[in-house]
Amino acid sequence: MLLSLMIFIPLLGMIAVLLLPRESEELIKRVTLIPLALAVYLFISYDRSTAGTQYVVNAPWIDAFNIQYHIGIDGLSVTLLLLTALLGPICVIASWRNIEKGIKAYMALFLLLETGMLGFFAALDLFLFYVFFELTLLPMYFLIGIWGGPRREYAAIKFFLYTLFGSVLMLVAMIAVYLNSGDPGARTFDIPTLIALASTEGHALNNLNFQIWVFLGFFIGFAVKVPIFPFHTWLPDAHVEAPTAISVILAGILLKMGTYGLVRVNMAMFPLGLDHFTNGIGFWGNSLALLGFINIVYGSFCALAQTDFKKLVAYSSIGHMGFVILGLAARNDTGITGAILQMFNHGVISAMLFLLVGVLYDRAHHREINGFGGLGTRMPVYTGITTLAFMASLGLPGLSGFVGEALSLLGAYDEFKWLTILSTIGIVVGAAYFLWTLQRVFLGNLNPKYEDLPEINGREILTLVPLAILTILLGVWPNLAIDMFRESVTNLVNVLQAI
Amino acid sequence: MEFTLKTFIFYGFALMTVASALLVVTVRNIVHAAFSLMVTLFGVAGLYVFLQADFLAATQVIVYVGGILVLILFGVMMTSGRLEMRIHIERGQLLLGGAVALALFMLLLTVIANTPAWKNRIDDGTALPPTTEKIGELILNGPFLLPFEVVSVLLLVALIGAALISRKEVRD
Amino acid sequence: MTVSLISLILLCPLAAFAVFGLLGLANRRFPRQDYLSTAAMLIALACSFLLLREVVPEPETHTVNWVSLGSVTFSMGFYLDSVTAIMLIVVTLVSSLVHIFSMGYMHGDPRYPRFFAYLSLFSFSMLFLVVSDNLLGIYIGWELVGLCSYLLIGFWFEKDSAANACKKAFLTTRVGDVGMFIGMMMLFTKFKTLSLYGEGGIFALAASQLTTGDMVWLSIAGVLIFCGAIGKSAQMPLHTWLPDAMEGPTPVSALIHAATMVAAGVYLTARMFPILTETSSLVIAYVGGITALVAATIAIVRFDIKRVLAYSTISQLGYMMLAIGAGSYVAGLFHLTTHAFFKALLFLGSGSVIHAFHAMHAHGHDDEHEHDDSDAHGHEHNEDSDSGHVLGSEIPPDQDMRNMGGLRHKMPITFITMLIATLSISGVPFIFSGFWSKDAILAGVLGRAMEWNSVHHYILFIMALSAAGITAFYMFRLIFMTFFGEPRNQEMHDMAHESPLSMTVPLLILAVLSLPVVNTLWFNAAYVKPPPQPHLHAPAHAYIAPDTKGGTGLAFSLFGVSEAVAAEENAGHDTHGTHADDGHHGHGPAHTIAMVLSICVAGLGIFLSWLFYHRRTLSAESVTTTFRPIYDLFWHKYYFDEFYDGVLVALTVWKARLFAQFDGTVVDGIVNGVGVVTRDILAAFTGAFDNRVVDGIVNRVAQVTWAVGGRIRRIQTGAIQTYLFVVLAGIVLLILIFRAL
Amino acid sequence: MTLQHYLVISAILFTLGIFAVLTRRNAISILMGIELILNSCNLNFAAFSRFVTPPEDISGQIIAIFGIVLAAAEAAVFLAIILAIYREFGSIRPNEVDTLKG
Repeated sequence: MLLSLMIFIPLLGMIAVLLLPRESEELIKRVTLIPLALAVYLFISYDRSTAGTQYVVNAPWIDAFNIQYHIGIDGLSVTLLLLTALLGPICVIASWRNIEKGIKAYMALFLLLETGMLGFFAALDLFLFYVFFELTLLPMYFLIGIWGGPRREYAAIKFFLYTLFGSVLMLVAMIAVYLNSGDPGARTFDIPTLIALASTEGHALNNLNFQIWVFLGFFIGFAVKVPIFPFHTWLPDAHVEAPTAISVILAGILLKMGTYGLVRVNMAMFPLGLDHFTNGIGFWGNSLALLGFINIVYGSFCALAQTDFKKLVAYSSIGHMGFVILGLAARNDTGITGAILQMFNHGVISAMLFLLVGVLYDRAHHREINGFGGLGTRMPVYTGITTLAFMASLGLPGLSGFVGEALSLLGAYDEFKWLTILSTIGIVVGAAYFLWTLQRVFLGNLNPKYEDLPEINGREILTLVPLAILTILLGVWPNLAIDMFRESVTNLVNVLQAI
Repeated sequence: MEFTLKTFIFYGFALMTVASALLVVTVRNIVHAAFSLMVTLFGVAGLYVFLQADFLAATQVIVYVGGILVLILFGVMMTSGRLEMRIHIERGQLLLGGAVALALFMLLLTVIANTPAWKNRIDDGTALPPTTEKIGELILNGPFLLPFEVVSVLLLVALIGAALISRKEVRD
Repeated sequence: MTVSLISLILLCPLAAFAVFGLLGLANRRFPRQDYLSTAAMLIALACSFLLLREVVPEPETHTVNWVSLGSVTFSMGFYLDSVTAIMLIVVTLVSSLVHIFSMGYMHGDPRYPRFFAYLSLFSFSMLFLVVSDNLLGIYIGWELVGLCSYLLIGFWFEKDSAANACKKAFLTTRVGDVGMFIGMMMLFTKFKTLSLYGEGGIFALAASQLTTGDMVWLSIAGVLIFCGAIGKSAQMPLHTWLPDAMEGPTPVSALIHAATMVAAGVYLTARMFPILTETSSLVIAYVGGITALVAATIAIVRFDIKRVLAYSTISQLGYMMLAIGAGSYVAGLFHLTTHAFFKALLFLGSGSVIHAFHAMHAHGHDDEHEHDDSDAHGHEHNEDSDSGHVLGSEIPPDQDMRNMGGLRHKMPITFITMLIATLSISGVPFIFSGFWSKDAILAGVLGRAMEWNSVHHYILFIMALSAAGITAFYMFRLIFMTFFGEPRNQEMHDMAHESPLSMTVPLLILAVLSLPVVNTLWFNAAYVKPPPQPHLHAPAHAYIAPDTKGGTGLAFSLFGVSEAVAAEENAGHDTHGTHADDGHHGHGPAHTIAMVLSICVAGLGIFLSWLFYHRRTLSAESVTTTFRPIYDLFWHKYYFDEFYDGVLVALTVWKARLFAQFDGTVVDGIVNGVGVVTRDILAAFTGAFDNRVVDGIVNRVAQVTWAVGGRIRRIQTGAIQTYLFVVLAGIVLLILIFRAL
Repeated sequence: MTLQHYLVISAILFTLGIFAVLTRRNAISILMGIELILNSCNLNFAAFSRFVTPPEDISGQIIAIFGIVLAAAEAAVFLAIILAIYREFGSIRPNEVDTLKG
């Protein structure tokens, strides 16, 4: 019930926003705080000692196809739910002064998006899962297409078509799973049931060939979201065009939907298929790790060459998500834990980075890295926070980015020695582009054009501080997050190693 | 059935209704058509009287003849600018429409003629009490209160909407 | 008790930094950050001394689970043994003194509070590194000191050179760190832990589980871990960042880039001592030896006082690496300790000199600065007329030794203390600590060479010996150019003055610490013992030296240090690493030989220096001209920077551009192309190849759909009546059909 | 005067209304056709109320009254739309208003 409440409160908020006059902005801001409070409550009250799902609601929805409204959370979901609920109010605050036209419609779409994301992370029925997955698509399309930058329509359509392309494949795979899940009448979309069936000896789902194809279908669907090379080109465009808060959501949550789907569906449901792509034998056995490696190195090098601040951060996202893929490909608890941590941490850190880029853009009205210089003297607090975010992102120990990256690599090295060693190039290049950017923007002599640039203000600090605290906290004490999903990961690893 | 004055008047009303309705759909001049419609509406009101629905008849006259018809005439005047706007009918359309209408009519007639439950329902001529009080009771203090309120809201919305749509755009 | 003490040591500087960070976020500054940070360091120093007494023969570990997963656990914890205790003393002591020094040196800087906050953060990180009992913790501290180094080198970030230098430092060390991380991954995969000590620790497991078949693997892992040390301790070939790091304020150079952080590499290598094999040891020793020699040669031709010291630091660090690689664990650590004090002293002394010159700039105008600049170039012309404009060779006038001279009367305290440090680093015998530590290293290397009858170690010994001689030469060159002779720049000379008390007191304390007696407080045989090296095996042709007693042993026993070194050397004979019970037996002739030779080369170096730069009987210029190619090589620092900038950096940036281009044109082009193709070209394409292309069927379907759609859409007339007509006709039909049924 | 009388009259009105709606080219004429249809419905309600249900049950009449109200509302909106269209297109011929044409 609590969970349902959390998912649908933004939807209620959306209706309220549409009905309320523009002036009642305070109320709209607070609507997003309710899911956050609930998420914090879930986070605290979540029973960390079991791997099972909690807060389960299971009600029939569409009986004809045995589709259920089945939601529940395990450690992975609750972590990402918390992230989503946390970024919600932050984005509302961040967009409050930046969105000039149609603020009501903007907020309404944003709240709809939040419902979609929250629901996605809680859904335990494949059909419901898909519905929420698609539910995020439309608001995102409009949010980029209406409130974006100069090439917003191109970016929005690119994003939409790309994701749609992926989700169509996903739909096909989903129907294939449904049709193979049993005799007519006994078919199901229920994820826990399907997971159990897929590892039942002799069941139609427990077939290597079938699993490979279905794995691919789902994988491409999620790969577009992550994004995994070569499906990534929507990301830089979408990020560059999207308004700040939407970039934050895009990098912070939407990318995680891809990797979350990989864990929830591809890994848990198709262990045989996963094995085929990660057993380290031959080309296909290394393919997933190879994709992770390509993402890391390719994303990092592309980021190094960017001169648009936002594009740089976008490409760095691609690089960082590569660590997630690499960690997942390892299939051991070190790697998977690292990947999940990296998901969460990247959500926090990239959110910070995009917010910071937004702060600068609001003041200077451009994002050309070479067009700045010496801002460190003019905006010391902003420089400090940016340095923190950069350092977290380049994996400085003591900040959260390091733990996920290190665990992913440590786990992956177990399975893929050379790919992991090569992936460490990404660490150096990552440091290179961030430090170079830091130098070009903040160090050196102050560009006389920006002598009067105002320092970061209280509202902007308010959006950044919770994320910064989380970054430091999780860097110093990662168990805080790991406690949540340790059992779930152990469970998953046991399943994966049983085959 | 004997041919009394009452029957005669009934047929008169029936004929008036049908004939004027025919005029409504055939006459070329739209103003004439509107006036024919008025006659039809009166005829229907008369039929209501025969059905001993006195309140309904009154409503018919007041609302239809007094309200809707005037509205229609207004519409005619405001859109054409002159009263004798000709109605143009295409031949093919006329034929097709006629055919469908005729088919429909035949269909209805067969249904009317062949439905057993509707046969031999003769007006015995007994006088029923006036319905106004009963209707008032049923609407305001009976099962029709909610539909009544809904309809009134609908009417209100329709009126506001109509006013909004038809007014001249001030901005733009 | 130990836990709370160590916690206190760590928390004090951290708290001092946190105060700054929190206030900074609120856009305020805390004016007395300097007192706060210094007080924190002094508390940490006091605790360190308490710990020194606390340490018992049995090392202690205290751990907590940091990251616990299903099958593995990463713990964080303290490991307290004698080496930790000594490092704690070194770090807190130098750090405290640098804090005090900085109060004078940095006075008036617009970012004065920030400087102390950074120093605090650095102290915390360094101490964390030192006390960590596992590789992950060391790595964390490792990177954090890197961050602090970055922040402090770039402290005056308005200068482009500083901004470049801090980035270079971070990136160069990161390259090494990645190597270290790969080494960690190898060890982790093998042992499923990153803890070093205890029964489940890497050392215990490595000793018990590994066989001779694992030696190649273990050597690679050892060398990879050492890569981290190469980066951090500025060994060849990753040394280029350290000279550039002199762009930071001088106290920073003293603390981070001379005494503590750069020594962390040595500390790490020493910590890894138990898993070193003979191959990895040899690699370490060679890297150290080459670095020691090459850096020393570069230092000869520098004119920037800080750069001379920077190369000297690199050279000395190479020495320490050489010692550890050659198995002289105690000697290496001892040199680390003594070097920390005398090198910090040298840097602070140079800082005092720079401050004296710099103070003049504070009085003068900016124009004057430019004037000085051109003046400096004028001088430069004399000695290296055609050296050209070399990257990073622009010397600030207040650091250029050619502007100095005769300062010994102006700044007596600075002069005396620096002289002590110089005598120490040059290895002037008996009363200076540097002699003992350097001699111990030389003796250790020679001992290993004789014992193993190994050519490698003889070569290494010669390298070390030459480096020692060169060190004596360039250090006295520095002293002669700075403090002796006539003032070269009268204007600057006139303005120079002795530094304030806050600066001279640390100098005096450090000068006292450069005397060996003090060091025996914490360095003696009972205290420091080398750990066993189960995987280090002497080569088959090893020559086991006959035991010789007495002789020079008596002289060494004056100092506890030598006892420790002797004990170690003795242990070295037993290649399986059991401890010798009694101190003195097993002294080879190595010690005597090494000592005599080292005194000789040091004397030679000082004498030559005196001839060149004081008596001027020999002309540096004429030597320069005679050996032009060699001089150029030294002057250009063996062209390392040119190689990195011209090849590696350029290649990386080029590759990045290539990738980005690829992404923008090829990958994105394909995506957009697919869109365009589906829209336009495909239709024309299929028109031409309708029957032949396999896709024809698919496209035909599309075509048919298109055509049918084109026809069907006419139904959509937009006319309501048509719709209505169809609806009604449909209804009639339906009713008719159903009635017919 | 049987039920069937009324039903036949109603059917005629309905058919004529349909005919008008289908053939007329003038929106107002169509509206008049619709009014005919509505009237035929109301007549049916009243007739059924009189003949089929018990005489004291007059629900049919009330429904017819609602029907009249709806007709009024519909007429008002219809005419408003016609006016708007007329302003926009200068015509109220439905076959000339075909922006929705595919």
